[in-house]
Amino acid sequence: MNRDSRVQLTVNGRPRQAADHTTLAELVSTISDRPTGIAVALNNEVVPRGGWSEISVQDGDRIDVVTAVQGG
Amino acid sequence: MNRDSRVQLTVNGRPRQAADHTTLAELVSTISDRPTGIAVALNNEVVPRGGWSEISVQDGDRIDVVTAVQGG
Amino acid sequence: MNRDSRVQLTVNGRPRQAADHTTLAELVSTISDRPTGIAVALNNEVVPRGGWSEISVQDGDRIDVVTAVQGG
Amino acid sequence: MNRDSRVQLTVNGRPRQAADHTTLAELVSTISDRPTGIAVALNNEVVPRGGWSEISVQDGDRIDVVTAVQGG
Amino acid sequence: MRPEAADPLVIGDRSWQSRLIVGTGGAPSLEGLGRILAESGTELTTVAMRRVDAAASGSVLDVLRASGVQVLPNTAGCRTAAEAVLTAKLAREALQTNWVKVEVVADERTLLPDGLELVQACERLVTDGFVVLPYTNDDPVLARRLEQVGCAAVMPGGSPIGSGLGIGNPHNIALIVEQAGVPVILDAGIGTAGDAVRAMELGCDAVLVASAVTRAADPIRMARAMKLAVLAGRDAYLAGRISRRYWAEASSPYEGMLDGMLGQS
Amino acid sequence: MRPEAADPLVIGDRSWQSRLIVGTGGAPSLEGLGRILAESGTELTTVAMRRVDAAASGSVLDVLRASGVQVLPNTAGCRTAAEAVLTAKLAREALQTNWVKVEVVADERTLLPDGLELVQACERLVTDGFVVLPYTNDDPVLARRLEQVGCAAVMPGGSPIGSGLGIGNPHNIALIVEQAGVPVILDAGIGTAGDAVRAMELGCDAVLVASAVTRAADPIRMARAMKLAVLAGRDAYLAGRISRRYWAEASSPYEGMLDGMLGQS
Amino acid sequence: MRPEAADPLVIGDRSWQSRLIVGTGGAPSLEGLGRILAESGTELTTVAMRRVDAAASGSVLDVLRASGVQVLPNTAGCRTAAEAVLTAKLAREALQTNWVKVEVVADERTLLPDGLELVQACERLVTDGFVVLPYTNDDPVLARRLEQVGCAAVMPGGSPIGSGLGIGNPHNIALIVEQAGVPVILDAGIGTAGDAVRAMELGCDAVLVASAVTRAADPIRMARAMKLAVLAGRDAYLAGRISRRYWAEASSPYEGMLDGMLGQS
Amino acid sequence: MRPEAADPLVIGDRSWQSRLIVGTGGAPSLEGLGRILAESGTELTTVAMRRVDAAASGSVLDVLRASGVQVLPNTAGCRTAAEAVLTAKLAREALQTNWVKVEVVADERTLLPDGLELVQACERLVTDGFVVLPYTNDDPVLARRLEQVGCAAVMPGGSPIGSGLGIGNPHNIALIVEQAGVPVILDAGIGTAGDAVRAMELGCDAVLVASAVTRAADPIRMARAMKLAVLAGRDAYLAGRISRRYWAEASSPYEGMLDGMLGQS
Repeated sequence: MNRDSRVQLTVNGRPRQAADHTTLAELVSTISDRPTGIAVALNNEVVPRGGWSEISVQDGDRIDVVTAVQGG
Repeated sequence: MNRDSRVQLTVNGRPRQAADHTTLAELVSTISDRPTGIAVALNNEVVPRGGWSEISVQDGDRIDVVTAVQGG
Repeated sequence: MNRDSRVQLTVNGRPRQAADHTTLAELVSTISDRPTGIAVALNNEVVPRGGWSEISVQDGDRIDVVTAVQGG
Repeated sequence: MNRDSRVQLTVNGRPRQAADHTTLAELVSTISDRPTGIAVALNNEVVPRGGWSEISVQDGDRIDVVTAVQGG
Repeated sequence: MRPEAADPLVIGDRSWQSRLIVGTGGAPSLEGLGRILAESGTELTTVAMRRVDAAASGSVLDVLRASGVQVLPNTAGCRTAAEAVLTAKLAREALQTNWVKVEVVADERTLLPDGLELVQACERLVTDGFVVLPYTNDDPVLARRLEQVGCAAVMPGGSPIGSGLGIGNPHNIALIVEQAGVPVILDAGIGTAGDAVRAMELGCDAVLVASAVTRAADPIRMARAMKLAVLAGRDAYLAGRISRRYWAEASSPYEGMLDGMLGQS
Repeated sequence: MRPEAADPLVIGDRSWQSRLIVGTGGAPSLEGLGRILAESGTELTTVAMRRVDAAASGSVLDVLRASGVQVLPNTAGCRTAAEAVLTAKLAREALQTNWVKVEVVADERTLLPDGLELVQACERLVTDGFVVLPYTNDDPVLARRLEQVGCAAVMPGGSPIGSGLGIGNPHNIALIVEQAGVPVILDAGIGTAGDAVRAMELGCDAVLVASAVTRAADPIRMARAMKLAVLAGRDAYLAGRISRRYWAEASSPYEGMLDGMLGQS
Repeated sequence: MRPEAADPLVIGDRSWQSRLIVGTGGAPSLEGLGRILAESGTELTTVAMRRVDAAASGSVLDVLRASGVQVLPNTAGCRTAAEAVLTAKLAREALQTNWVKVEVVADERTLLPDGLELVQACERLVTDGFVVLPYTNDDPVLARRLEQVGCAAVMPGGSPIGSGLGIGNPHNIALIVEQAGVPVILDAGIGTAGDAVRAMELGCDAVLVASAVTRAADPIRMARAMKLAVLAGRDAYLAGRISRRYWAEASSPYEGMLDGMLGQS
Repeated sequence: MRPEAADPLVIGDRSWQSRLIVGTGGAPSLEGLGRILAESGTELTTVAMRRVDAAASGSVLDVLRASGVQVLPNTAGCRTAAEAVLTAKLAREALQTNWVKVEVVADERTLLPDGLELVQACERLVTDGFVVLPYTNDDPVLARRLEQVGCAAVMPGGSPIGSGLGIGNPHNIALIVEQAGVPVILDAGIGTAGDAVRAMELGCDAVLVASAVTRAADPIRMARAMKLAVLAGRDAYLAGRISRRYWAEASSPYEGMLDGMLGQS
């Protein structure tokens, strides 16, 4: 039963579990606390920052949290 | 009446008239007498030499008779 | 007699006559009035400015008066 | 006395003793038996092959015996 | 009387005084990067997009903000049009800019652009409202195609990224410049200041350097060298060089020579 | 923090901040020459010695005095050691300087130096107390010989005077630089700013330009281009360029790539 | 002991002793063409396809038949994939060969290939059973793509057709050779024998020349020059050249020198 | 109809069919040398003069005699005119030839000729009845001086001996060829066949190679490559290459194109 309440995700390429009903905003906050400079792709679609708190992750979701680094 | 028996063609890019029922073979013979080295496109489709005598030109047809020249 | 009192010179590559006893200083003054920037060769030897008034030209002398020009 | 009958030479850059009255021809024969392709310098002057048997080495002489090698 | 002031680099609706774009890759440290950017005088710099590394301390974005340099995200590392498009969209969201330098490379050994994928990526990004600056090869035909699909500039490579081989085919770069209706930015392969001057003398509008500066023995000094090189090359291009001659041409006059003075006199 | 200040060009007992020497030949007018010199930032400039032309209005010497630029007389046009020695002595008397750029050329078509006459002229002038800067070819052996006879610098030509062909044999210039115990000044053949950068990147201590500037379509702008080019080249030389690689080397990291996101996910 | 005999050029299921392909374009006359072909030793030559000109006397095909040289039709002049495909099919019908050199050029000034159209044309022709040899640019990525769609060889241009500029970017040609699983034929831009040698030394499998021979002052002699050049370049490539050294390396021994003989003795 | 037959290399009162001179230095063995000479087709080859080494087995002279190749002694290793003169005289005595290739080098790192010593040596040897072929640098003025003192040919180096750097300054070689009244033989620096072709295309009358052949991975094959290269370069020079064009020039005709067939029809 406890088990049912968790979802299996792929976050930045690595497997990760999260509580059911976790929002994207909650998930991102565990990865970065930068207020800007971050973008999120949910299953290869960009989710604007404004939508992070309205979307809950689902089992099997693939989430990528990216930022700018030196390059090019 | 005579006029009805003639068709209007474009042969090697130039307008030309021909008698109705003229075959490709007949038309080609007026342009080149080479037994080989010639190919014909009828409305942008290649017609093998074996088919020249079986196909009659029709009004509006575009015929190109090509060969190899120095080049490249 | 008049003739004896004149000398034949080559000044800057051109033939020229001058009165006997003419000094280098007098000769140079007919070519340039620059107080500096000029040098004189008398028969391919440099004569310092200080010596110009002490040397008189002699028949057959070759005098070159040179200065700096754009170049190089 | 035996000592007087020997001369001190420099042959091809190395010190060497030889009997007095040794000819160039005798000396060369100890170095090379090639009938051609050899030249000799005695104190930096070339001695033609024809003269080898007529010249005796003297104390202090410098003899170089050279030939062609791969090069250039 | 300050000609630079009258000669800005204009891409799309923006303009800059500096014609040097500095890539941030390869800088020894974030602090070093700040000094490089300052010394280079650049006003525009590229960054790559990568997954957040929780262990990273500091951010290149903080350096850029402090430097007052504008950021141009790239799609470095992408191998397909789809990857490049997604990366561009992530960059737009993260950095709040619709400008993107599009890179779609074909393999890791050469990092040369894949022309077919590149054109597709650019077409889609232009349609989606991006200001697109593609990293391309030195093929004039591909450069023209990229302009035709709406790119705001073209960025031909002089030689493979990071190779330092300079401009492998100046003739092709000249052909690209001649036909281009958008700015041409020489990208990739610059090894030293002379290469940057060469690019500008060929008529390029700007030069992008990264490794040539950040991996030089003295990056700060090389940053300044590149700043000066781009200015020198631009000036030389506009000044109109003398033509090449097979024989010599004296710069000193023949008149008034002392010939005849010596020997033959 | 202003590295130039710590990096003067030193020849004999003099030093300069600028590493650009501008020849005055070919300038469209004396007024134009003054502006060229000012824009170039040069501190040393060459003049030729010629018979006084009574018809000439104004003098290059007035321009140089007004510009505050030092004068370096040359022996342009001389074909023998004797002519060069006399010309140098006349220059010393006229300009009150014992510095001289020695030119002894072999023919008018190439204006290439005659090495044998040149060495003789330099030997005699050094003995006579001159500070001698010979215009030589790019032969490292001749350059060394000139240094051995006491020249204060060597001035190898990149290509024939006025040809604009740049540096024909960079390897030779590098060999000269490597062995030289006196400053090496690239003289002759410079066509555009890129050539000047190249010379400095090869390790030359200075560059002399004349026609490349004075005969450019816009001499003032080219003067500035050369000023910047010499600075850029010097900085690049001191900064230590990256080495050349056959293959590419990414400047963006591979870690954190979105690979696996698309298609294969 | 005759190495050529063991070193044929193999494309698809055919092989040749000669690695020189001669284009027939530009020959002064059909008779001259025959002599050029003979002197060049070529076994394969290109022709273009054009509408029959009733006024033409003689046919290039007669010359080729008499010469015993195989014919390779091209699609010269085509600007789109569709045109190239039709032209190839006409050639197949007229010449009874399924071999075709595919050219799809982007504009008349550069005659550079249009990569996107070229790939489409080649894909369709390969599917239709042709043995396809594409004229491409020197982009290694495009060359690889052409190989992937089934081309039997790749024919990168050294520089624009007829320009005589040689191999503009040897590095790119080397990259193409290194990766290629099909023969690489250097096509376009060859100006003289040295360019052909260079191509072969870079590892190309063959060279195609047309204007360089047919428009030379003495085409017959240049045909022979090219024949020899391709042989020389192939041999040099296989022989393995010495490496480049910054310093000299004596070929004569130091041992046994007469040093010490003079002066210092 | 065999043009070579009508185009001999003539130096002094001798002539040869082959324009390739092969130095014997660096050959792996005497037997290998014989095969190299045979494959190269050379008719003239250089040897150095050294003190007899009693331990040496066999002599290069035996190989040359067996090969029927003429011998040209050199003065390799000499550093002064006096050494070169003595070496030449020893060679004359040993080899019964008054031909000599004069080398007077300035240092061991570059092996570049010392122009001043070289001229002295050549003057003395010419006076002494030698047929003198000097190894010189690429200075046209020095080459002319050597001709003036009576040399039978001039042998400018392309780059340092054994460096394999090819022809560092083609412009200088072209200037030497243009003015020369004696044969010009490109000596030193050849690295591969392409360099030999280049030399001949510049108008040189012959090429000397040593290390490029003897130290190649496969010397026999490289010997043949050089033989072919010299023939190719000579032919190309005489054939008159096409001029270089910025734009393309079609080799296929525009008349009779199928344009209008597709799409727009």
